[in-house]
Amino acid sequence: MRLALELILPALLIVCALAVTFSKRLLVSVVIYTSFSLIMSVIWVLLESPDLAITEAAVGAGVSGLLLIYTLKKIHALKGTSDE
Amino acid sequence: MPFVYNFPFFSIFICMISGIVTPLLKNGKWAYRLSLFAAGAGLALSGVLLGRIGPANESFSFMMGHFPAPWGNELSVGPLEAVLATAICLVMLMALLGGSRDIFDDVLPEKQKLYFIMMDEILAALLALTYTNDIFTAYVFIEISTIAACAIVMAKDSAATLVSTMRYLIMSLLGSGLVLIGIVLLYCITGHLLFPNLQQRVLELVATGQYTMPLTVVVGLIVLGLGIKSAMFPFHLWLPPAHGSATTASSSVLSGLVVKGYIILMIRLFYKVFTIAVIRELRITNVIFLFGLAGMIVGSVGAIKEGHIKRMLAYSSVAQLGYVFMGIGLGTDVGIMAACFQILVHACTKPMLFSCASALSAGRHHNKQLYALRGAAYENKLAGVGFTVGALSMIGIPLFAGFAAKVFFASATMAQPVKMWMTLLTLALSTVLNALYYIPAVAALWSRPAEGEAGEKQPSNPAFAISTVAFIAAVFFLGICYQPVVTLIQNGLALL
Amino acid sequence: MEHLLINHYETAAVILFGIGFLNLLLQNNLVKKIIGFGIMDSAVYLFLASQGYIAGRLAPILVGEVANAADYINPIPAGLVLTGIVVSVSVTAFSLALIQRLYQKYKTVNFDEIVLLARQKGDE
Amino acid sequence: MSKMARSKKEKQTSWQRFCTWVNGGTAEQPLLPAEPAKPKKAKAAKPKKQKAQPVRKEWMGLSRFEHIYRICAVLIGVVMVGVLMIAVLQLPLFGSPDNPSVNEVVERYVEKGLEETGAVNMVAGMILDYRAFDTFGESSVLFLAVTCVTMLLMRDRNNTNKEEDLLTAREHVIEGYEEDIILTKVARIVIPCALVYGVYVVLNGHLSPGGGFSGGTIMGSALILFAVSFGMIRMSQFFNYATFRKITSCALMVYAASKAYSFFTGANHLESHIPLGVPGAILSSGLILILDICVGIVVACTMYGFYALFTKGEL
Repeated sequence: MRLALELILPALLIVCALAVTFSKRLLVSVVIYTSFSLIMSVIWVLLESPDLAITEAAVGAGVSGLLLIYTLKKIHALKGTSDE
Repeated sequence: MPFVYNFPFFSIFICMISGIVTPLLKNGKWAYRLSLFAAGAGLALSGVLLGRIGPANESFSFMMGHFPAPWGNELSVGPLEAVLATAICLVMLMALLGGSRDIFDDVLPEKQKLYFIMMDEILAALLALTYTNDIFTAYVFIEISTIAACAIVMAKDSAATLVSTMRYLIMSLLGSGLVLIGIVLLYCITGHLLFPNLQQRVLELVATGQYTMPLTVVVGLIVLGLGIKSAMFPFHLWLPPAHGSATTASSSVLSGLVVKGYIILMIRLFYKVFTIAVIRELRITNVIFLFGLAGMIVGSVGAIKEGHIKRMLAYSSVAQLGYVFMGIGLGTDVGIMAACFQILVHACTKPMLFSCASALSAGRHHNKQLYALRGAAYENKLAGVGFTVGALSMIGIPLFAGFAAKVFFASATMAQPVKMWMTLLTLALSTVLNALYYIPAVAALWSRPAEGEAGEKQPSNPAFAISTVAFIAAVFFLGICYQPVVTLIQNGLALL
Repeated sequence: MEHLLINHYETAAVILFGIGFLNLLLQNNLVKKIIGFGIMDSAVYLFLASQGYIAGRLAPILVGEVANAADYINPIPAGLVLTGIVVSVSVTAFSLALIQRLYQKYKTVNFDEIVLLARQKGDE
Repeated sequence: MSKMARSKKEKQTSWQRFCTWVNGGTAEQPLLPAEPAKPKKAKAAKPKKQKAQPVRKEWMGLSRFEHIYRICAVLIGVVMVGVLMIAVLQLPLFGSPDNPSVNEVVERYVEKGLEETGAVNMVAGMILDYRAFDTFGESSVLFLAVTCVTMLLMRDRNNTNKEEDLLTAREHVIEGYEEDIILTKVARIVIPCALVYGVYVVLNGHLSPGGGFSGGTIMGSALILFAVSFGMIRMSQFFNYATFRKITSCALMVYAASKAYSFFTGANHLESHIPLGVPGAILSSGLILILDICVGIVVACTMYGFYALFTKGEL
């Protein structure tokens, strides 16, 4: 179980990173990036670093995501339009 | 422990605390005074420290906290660090004085306070980079100086500065990412973060032949990262727009100090962590050497093509940084001594050129194209003289500081025949190229303006006068009585 | 190959670092550039923390009265990563603010377009 | 300049051009006659295009350069990943207890940590006591970041226009009248819980995972939730830019002062006179608790500050 997780989670990280790179819409990128942070915080738990898990969940998934979304709002990239 | 040993710590903390206190002050004027005080205090403390440990030729490490070396943080101080710190504080003080009028013109009144916070923190970060004995502390302060440097570029808040800040920020982030992964790899193979312990482990690793590949990668990544941040040749493209468009004091501080901070850190890492012999063995020095030579030529050619005086000076910074990298690339003590001397020379000359250039353009409605500045030297004689002195020093006329630096570079190459002719040829070529853009600029400044071109005479500005006179004095001091400085640098390098 | 599989976190971290690095370098869209920077930094932290992990040991929070170094993992990487995360979030906030300002000026977040527009207006 | 004069200018001999050049050039001939007046763009090493030419051409020029640039960048990236992979091949194995980073430093942090710092959470003990200088730098980075964001986004005459002002004013009005009932009801329950949890995480920083930074973020998100659900106007009644400045500066001052005290006493081998307390109690581990609280306050304010500046451009 643990081994499977240890192999799947890093693979998921890479998938997320690639998805961020190639997604057409900025909102999708931001959402995927937020989930990237969440996966990261699970990995911190697996790596026995609870401090990092809490911080990553609060900062990476929380505040960074919030700031990114508000930036998207300011640059008018939220209303269902593709950013290209 | 003598009380003097606390001074490096005091100077760093005074700067950081003045940055923290600044938001509570009434307005930008008071923030400016506090920044002047911080730089002045730093200068006084570093000066006293230099007076104490310079002649005695001693070095010490200062525990930051209750725990000794491998466990706690440390500062390490020797003659080289003291000289550099004194120069950094002096240049910061003079740059603030010389650019004060432009700061208050260019930055909005409600944001002036914030600008001076950045200046304080930059000074603190530079001092910390000069003194620190811990590689992760170095990383944190690299980030501080990155953010603050970007902030002082964008403080003018025009469209041009925003675009160039973005470019600068992206390059800086690439650089710090590379430095960070280098540090992480180094920690993984050594298990230490403090310079002396790192050095011990690195030497062990080299002796046993373990982890040779990761070690090479580490050195490469750190050099690449710091090189990007200090505008080493192929990565210099961000520098001219950033330094050319910022307000005067920012340009002075950025080109005089901030890029040097990373180079100083690189030199200290080479000596205190990897040791210069290992670096030579890994052949990293040859790469730096070639990049340095290329930078000298490319920077000068860029400057020749430039019609905007501040961007011309910025390209000239690229060329001058090329000299520094060439000196480091020689991989010998004399070469690095010459590089350190060049750092001092450039730190004293370039801020003066920037502040004089903008003082000259003040009478011409801040038009900084060279053709608009014809005869401007007659309206502000002191600025004209300052610009001329700086230009002559950059070209390398005897008696001026730049000449001494070039002589040191030339004599440093004597031991290495292949590098010698490359260096000498490039030095000669670069001197000619330097003359090709500085001489016309000076000639234009001093030629009689045509009808209707003359600008209005500027009111006298004592702060600017003080800074220019101090810089001119520094240029002549380094050009004529360089011997004590050189001795200090040599002793300092030996003690690193 | 087997080595890479055992060090799978490090391997993943290096790949992520590459992806983030290229994003930061190549993406024209500034927001994606910044996300790329975030990925790059996370990758470095993953690398560092995985080197601090020791199989079968506890998180560095003391259980009981007496501490034995053989029972706990290395606390240093966790501390360094904690510092690093704060630095990244600060830089992210700064860059996003800068992006907003650039959008106000040029009505686009594509950096090439911004550079071209700036050149046309004679700003740079 | 008339057409005649211009054509005359073009026919100048090279000597005349040299003379003009030495004299500082003219508006048409800035420095070197052969060179364009404007600089080549730093990033794009393409030939200078005339302004009159259509944008299309510029795009093509850029894309050609971009093409080469992209290939180079991909190459660099791939090479770097390859080199790092090779480095990973030689690195110590994952999870093995005898890799080089497990050495006397770790041993002391783990075994003497409680005795010397009073912190049960060794990570807190390490970052706030053994290596506190880094952490002070880190807090300064945060302070700098919020200052930079203020510099960029705080409303002033450079970054506002009428259109957006109107929009903001309208939003303000809507905010004032319309309260989303679900949001406010939920917020009334969630905000106190989040605040209490944040305070708990901060105060237990030395005992359990968490600490100033994560706790501060949680408190900050409670503040953000308040602003979202009850509006910035209600928020600014008790939290405006002046309070923000005072709180962050004072918290950082306390941080700096306590760290300066401990560095000074440490370096001069003086007794620090700060009791470490009973291990495991909330009031223990000397300065770590104070530092955690300061960091928590700064981070909470900073996070709210980011939010406020990003949305409204004011605090």
